[in-house]
Amino acid sequence: GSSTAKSSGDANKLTVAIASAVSTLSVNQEAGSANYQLAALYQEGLTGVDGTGKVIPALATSWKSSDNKSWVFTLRKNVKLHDGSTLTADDIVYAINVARDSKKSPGLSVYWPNYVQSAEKTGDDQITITLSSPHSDFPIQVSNVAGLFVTSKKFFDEAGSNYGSSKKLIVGTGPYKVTEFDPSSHVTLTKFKDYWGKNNGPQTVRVDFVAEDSTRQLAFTSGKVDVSFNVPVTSVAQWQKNGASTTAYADRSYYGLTFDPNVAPFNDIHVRRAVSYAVDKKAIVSGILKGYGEVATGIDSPEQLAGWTDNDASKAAKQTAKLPAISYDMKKAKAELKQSSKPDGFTATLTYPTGYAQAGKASLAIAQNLKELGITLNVKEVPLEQWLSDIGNGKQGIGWMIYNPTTPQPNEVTSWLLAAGGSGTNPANWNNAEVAAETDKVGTLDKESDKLALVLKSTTTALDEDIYSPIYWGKSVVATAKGVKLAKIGTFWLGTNWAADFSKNA
Amino acid sequence: MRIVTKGGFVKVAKFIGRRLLNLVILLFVLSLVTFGLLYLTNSDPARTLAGAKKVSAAQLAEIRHQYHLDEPLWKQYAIWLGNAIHGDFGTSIRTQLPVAQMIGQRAWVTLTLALMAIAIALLIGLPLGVVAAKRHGTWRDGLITALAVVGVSAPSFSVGLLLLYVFAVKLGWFPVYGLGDGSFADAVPHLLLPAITLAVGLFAAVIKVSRASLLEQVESDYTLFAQSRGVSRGTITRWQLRNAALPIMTSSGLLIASLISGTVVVETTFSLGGLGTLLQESVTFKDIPVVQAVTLLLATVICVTTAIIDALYTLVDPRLRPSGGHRGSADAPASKEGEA
Amino acid sequence: MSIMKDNRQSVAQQGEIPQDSNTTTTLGQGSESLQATAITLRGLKVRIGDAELLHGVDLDIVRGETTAIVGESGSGKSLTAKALAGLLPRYAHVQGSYSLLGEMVNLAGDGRSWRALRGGAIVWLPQDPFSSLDPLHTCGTQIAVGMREGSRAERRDRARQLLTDVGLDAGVADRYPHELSGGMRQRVAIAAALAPQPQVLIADEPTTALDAQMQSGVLDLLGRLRDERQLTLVLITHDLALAAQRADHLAVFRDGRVVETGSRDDIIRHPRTAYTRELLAAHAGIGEMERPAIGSAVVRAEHLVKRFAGAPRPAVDDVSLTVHAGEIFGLVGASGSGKSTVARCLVNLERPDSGDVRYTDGKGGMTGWSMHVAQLVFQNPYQSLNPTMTVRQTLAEALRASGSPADDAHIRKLLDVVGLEAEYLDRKPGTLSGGQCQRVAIARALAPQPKLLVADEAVTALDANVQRHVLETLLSLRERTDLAILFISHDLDTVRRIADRIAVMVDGRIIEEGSTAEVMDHPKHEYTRKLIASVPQALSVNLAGEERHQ
Amino acid sequence: MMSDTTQTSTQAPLQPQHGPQEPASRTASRTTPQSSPQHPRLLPLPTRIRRAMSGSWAMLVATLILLATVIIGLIPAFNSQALKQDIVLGAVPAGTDGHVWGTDALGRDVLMLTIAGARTAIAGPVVIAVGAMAIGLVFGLLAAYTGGWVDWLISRVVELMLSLPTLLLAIVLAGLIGGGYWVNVLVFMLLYAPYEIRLVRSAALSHLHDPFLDAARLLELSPVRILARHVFPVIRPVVGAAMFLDMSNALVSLSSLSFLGLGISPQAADWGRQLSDARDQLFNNPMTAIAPGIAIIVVSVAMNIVGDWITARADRGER
Ligand SMILES: Nc1ncnc2c1ncn2[C@@H]1O[C@H](COP(=O)(O)OP(=O)(O)OP(=O)(O)O)[C@@H](O)[C@H]1O
Ligand SMILES: Nc1ncnc2c1ncn2[C@@H]1O[C@H](COP(=O)(O)OP(=O)(O)OP(=O)(O)O)[C@@H](O)[C@H]1O
Ligand SMILES: [Mg+2]
Ligand SMILES: [Mg+2]
Repeated sequence: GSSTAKSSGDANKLTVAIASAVSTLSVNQEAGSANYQLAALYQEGLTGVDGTGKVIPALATSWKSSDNKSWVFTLRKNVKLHDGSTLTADDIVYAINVARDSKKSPGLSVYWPNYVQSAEKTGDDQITITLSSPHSDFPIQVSNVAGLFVTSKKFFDEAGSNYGSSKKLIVGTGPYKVTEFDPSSHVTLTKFKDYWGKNNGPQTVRVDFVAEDSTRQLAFTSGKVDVSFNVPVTSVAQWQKNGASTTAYADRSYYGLTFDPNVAPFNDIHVRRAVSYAVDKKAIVSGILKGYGEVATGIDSPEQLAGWTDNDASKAAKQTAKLPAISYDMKKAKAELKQSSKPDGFTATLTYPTGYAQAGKASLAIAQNLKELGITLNVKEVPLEQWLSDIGNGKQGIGWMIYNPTTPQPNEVTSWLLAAGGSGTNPANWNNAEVAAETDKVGTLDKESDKLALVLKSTTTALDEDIYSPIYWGKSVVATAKGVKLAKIGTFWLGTNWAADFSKNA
Repeated sequence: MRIVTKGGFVKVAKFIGRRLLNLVILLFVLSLVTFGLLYLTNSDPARTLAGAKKVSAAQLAEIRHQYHLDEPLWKQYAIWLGNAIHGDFGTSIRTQLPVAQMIGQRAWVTLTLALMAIAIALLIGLPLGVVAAKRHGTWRDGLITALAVVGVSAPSFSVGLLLLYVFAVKLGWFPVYGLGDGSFADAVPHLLLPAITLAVGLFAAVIKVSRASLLEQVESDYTLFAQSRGVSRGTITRWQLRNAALPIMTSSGLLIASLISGTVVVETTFSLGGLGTLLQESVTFKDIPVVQAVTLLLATVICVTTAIIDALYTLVDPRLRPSGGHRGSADAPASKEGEA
Repeated sequence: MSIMKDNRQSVAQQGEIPQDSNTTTTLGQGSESLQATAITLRGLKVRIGDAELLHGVDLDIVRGETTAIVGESGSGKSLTAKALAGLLPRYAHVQGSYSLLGEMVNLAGDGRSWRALRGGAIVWLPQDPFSSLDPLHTCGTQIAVGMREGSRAERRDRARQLLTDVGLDAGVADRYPHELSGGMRQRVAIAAALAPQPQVLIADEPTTALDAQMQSGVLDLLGRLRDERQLTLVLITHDLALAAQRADHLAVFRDGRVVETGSRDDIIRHPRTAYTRELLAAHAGIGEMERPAIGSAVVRAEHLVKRFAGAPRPAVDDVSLTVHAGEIFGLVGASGSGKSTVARCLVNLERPDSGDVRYTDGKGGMTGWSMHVAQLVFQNPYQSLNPTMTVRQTLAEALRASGSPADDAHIRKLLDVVGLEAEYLDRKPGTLSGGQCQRVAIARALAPQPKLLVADEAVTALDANVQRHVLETLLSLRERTDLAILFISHDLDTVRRIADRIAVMVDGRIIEEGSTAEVMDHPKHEYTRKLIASVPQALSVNLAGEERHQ
Repeated sequence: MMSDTTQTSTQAPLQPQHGPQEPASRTASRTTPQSSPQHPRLLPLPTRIRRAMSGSWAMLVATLILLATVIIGLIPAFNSQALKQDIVLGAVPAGTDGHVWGTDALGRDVLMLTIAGARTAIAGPVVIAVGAMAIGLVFGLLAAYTGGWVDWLISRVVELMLSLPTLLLAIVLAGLIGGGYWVNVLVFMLLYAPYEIRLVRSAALSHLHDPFLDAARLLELSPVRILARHVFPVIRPVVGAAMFLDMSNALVSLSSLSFLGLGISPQAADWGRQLSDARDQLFNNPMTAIAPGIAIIVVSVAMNIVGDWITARADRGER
């Protein structure tokens, strides 16, 4: 195409295309990553994060706890809600209780609200949250990145089941106010003039849902769109040719293989190792991901773990680099298989979810790698939902684990993958009491370096036993049209007022 | 045309009454079958709802309990049916939204899209079919048929992208995606390109069926006689079309049926959130209330279309009218004609 | 003039096609007789597929007069008629020169040049009354649509007028063709043909389905129009008597050629070819056969009533009749009087509203209807044959269904019964002439060797030769196998010749029944008397006169 | 009534000799030209060309294409060759060293892959179309001819099938039987069948009162025979057109399942799969989409040409 993408004329209006549609504006009801991204603009929690994941004040100005169980939050004064009312402590307590209600918040209640014992107003601008077990990193949990979205109690009650719908829209305290929502098409937001903080962003932000990658690219090329998220890594070069400036950032996602040690022949560590040695991770990252990814040496990505290293991912990366992940070595692979119960190879099935084309291609590459060993890997594509339901069903010896952490919890991935043993608790049905105990213990520790050390220790055990075979940590790419500048970007950027980071020339 | 005769209203009322009864029976059986089929899929809504996340067994059980997924099958169905009869189609498991609201937001997109597509297909396909039949055996016939087949064999997402590239991006005649500002007036131009994309796949059916059934008429005696009397070509063509109408109408009705549930790809390509995508997402999610409601809605639309077409049959063909009488035979009792 | 031009071009084109000398000479002749002739046709050749069906037909049709085309079934009459209106199928190859009303017409011309002529200049009326109307439009609409001028209301009124002209109720305008009897449809078609007020009307067997009274009414109407409007009438018929009575000129067809043309008197009195003489002779009568003793009753219909929904009166109203083995029972009556409906009730194709049809075997026991008991020859032979099956397949199936061997010999034997050549065995109905179809239908009905044959106008489309042959066959079958025949016809003449007993139907009722002699010689009913009076008698009288003269 | 003397009047009518008025010349003149081929010089040139184009030429090419597709599909060697990956190379445009049509995202040669895709191109669609039409004929004719409650029941089941979500059926069957190409074929056969039932039923209904069916009833032919020998041939043009169209449709439908994650295994060479995988490569190497797209179109046009020819042949001489 010869036409290059130019920003649409109006400097005060930013049009953003994202890949998935949301059915409701309420993250309590639908907790997909697109929901979080949008909510970051219109709703807030007690705390917030900056682009690196560092906890910053939001609706609470300060917080403290003596025992990591009882947390006292001092609230910001004179915060206006989008409906014109002033935020009260009651609104926040109510929002916390809504998050705890599994009926009202099926998507959220399984996280931090699960261990909240009570939330009370303990002063005019103070609330106290009591936990059932100590959690030293609790403040970050009550941020909008992890899942607290404060609204007006009155509005919530009035809206009932229409809360977050196109009829009633939603009320929050965020820098933008939702003015229009069509679940089959777009969300329009305008600057909230009574916002307590600063907002240098464009006057209007329109987020369009354009699921199909090629359509999104065409929309971008035609100049109808200023910014596009979710640029497929395989076509970045093409987008650039069409005039896009692209910016990539580590999105903390984990892609790896899971072996169920209870399913033959993967109950044999040599088989697992043979497979792990045979996977050419580097080739996958450079060939299929075009370099938009990182060969994974551990499970939680350095960016995720950075919460425990002063939000400096490079520090965490130094640690993860030392983990004993297996790297490509065909000779060793063959040697391992020789020693195994299936020296002549075997047949297995690997499924990947629809919509994860990269995983599909990686699967085919893995199959080709394994063919050299005499292992026949049948690759199957299944709907995402079925794939999800099949995780850890105890029938698949080898499976993909694709994990996009939504919270800033540094060990979010391992907290599940290495969770207490027994069937169904972790995707591999791996039963290692020691590791499980370690995982449970992480939350009770005070010092972040200790937590990091403990998580890395259990990760090491898992890698040594080759239960999880990490392949890569993913990256996301944002495209901006000519005339649109993107000031900064970071791992947790989408949990901040990201719209304000874009500026447009008139 | 004599349409309304004495007692016509009674007949119409009877026709509608019988159809309604059919519809109710159909909807009931359909809801049972859909329910059963959904039950047979092996995805677990509780698990999907939680996502690829750490969830405890207790939490999963809690979710299942909330949506009655832990009840025995018959009880789940009974609960659903009880609510449905009272007009409450429940809330979506996936989004927690009232099902009626979810469908309401999207139904018109798909229905408008389907209607526009079928209208375009008929407007262009029928004349081409007529030409092909009249010029039967000539190069024009061959060309039209070949083009139609190319249309049907071109996968709709390729066609969609191609149309988008040429007409929306290069020429800028149409919007690239979405539904515009949400008003119906703005939606129509947005739906035009997707409708054309769908229509491309339908031309073939329209052209081939109309060609085949018109061909029977072209050399019939009544055509020749009409020609010999100097009856205008337009009138003769209309007569022939009417004689060929039964199969054409049937296949158009079928096309509507296939369209209504077959718009997923086009909806995705053009970023139109419609029933197609909703149904697809809900089926893979095993979002029982939504699947049930969408399926029933589509079935109702299909049944109503069928009923309209059957009513049209009798309008078009006097021999099928119960009032007109016909040279019935022992094997074809007169009563069956009215309901086809 | 555009038509002239068209044709010159085509003549030039045709230059490369080998032509016989005929074509060149006719061009000159055509212009000479410009005033007098409406149609000058020279060397018309029609080829379909590999077969040449017309081998150079020459015709001169005099303006403002009636020309009858006669000839045996399958001799190419209908093809010629279609060719004259440019209505031959697309795949037919046509050659020859044709001038219509003084203008040259390109016989192989495209649709546009023909469209200019059709309607105003020439109208063709098809042979088959059952398929000539569009089943989906009311008769009135179909008549009105061919009119060239007038407002909607005027057209509608004229359509009603035309319907009364052809002897139908004006109310028929609002009815659909399938609600009408064969004769009624034929009259609707005639009305439709007259609607555009053509200068030349080519009517292919326009009155075959009409009873004698109706027939003369319609022909009178045509004659009147001819005089008033200078209408040139081309009547195609197999009925020489009718031709002799109505036409000014005759053209005798045979084997795709015109074997004789001339004025009526010339030909009737001085037939030049043996074929014409044969044709004239054939008309005179059938060989007397011995009448077997009438056996026991085969079928007994009692108090049949059939009323079609929406019809003003029952189509069949309390009809009782009995047909005995070895008997030929003639059922005559006006068109629309319910004859076909009775026939369909008899063979179980129509369920009577009340009344009984009882079949009895020889010993007086009751049997139901079965194919071995009764068969029907349908009034519309074209449509009673499956268009996708060849004659061979149709007959083989009938033989097999009735348990007879379906080999070639048996099939040929069946064909022979109806006087059809074996060459038609592998043809499909669409390529057969009307009479040929009818003969196949008769053969099929005879295949199961039924005890009763219900022949609904079974010989109407046949020329005298073939008709006589078929009738003789039926008579001899009766003689040998005790076949009972319910012979339905409007042609009183034929019925008189073969029937043992006659019943006359009017308006769904049998008004008179008795032996042939009784009914013919001493008709009790007024209607019957009229019917007998209107049988065309010219030919038999003339012929008789000639013979006496000789 | 006089007995007029002609030679035939005395003959017994049922004698299997010549027809009664059968002059020898007549038989001769009619039978001779029947078998001789038509003289080509008699036709104007454009007609001749047109005839050749619409008949044998196109037919020949189409047949060759289909044959080639089937034969190539039978050679397993292509398959293993075509599936060789080179992920580091990735998608390169047409003409890049040794890859005439370039490569796809996994570095597989598009030309080879397209050739190997022939394997699944014909069998499935043919089975789907023929199978669905067989079901359609059986139930459609039954419904039209029997009428009454049978018709009612069949019509309701058809409506039920039409209303069932495609995907649901596909998922359930895949779950129960275990997925794969032939399961998809089965799914589509079931999904296409209700359409055919309705089509056949309505086509048959429009002929139900034709007199030739009355004639067949008078011969007491069994309903099966009437349907098979009398109704079916009459509706064959409609049936044929629909069936061959379905083949094209099925070819595309099978490929569209890949969108929903239920398609043929991503490891197999398949045009539909190729197309759906090509979505993000459209701009890197357009051939990844164009090649299978053209292949699908060419094969389905060929199927239709051959189909039309077969239908036309079966109906020749009908009118
Ligand atoms: N479409 C066709 N294809 C092949 N042969 C045909 C076709 N139409 C007519 N014929 C043949 O041409 C011959 C003349 O047919 P035509 O219909 O003109 O006969 P006809 O003189 O009108 O006879 P009838 O009095 O029985 O109607 C017949 O032998 C018939 O079989
Ligand atoms: N299907 C029908 N619906 C309504 N009326 C019908 C139907 N069939 C026949 N009739 C009417 O029944 C009457 C008798 O028709 P029938 O066909 O038995 O007459 P017919 O004596 O055979 O006449 P013809 O000699 O003209 O064939 C006619 O008035 C006709 O209009
Ligand atoms: Mg004829
Ligand atoms: Mg009759």
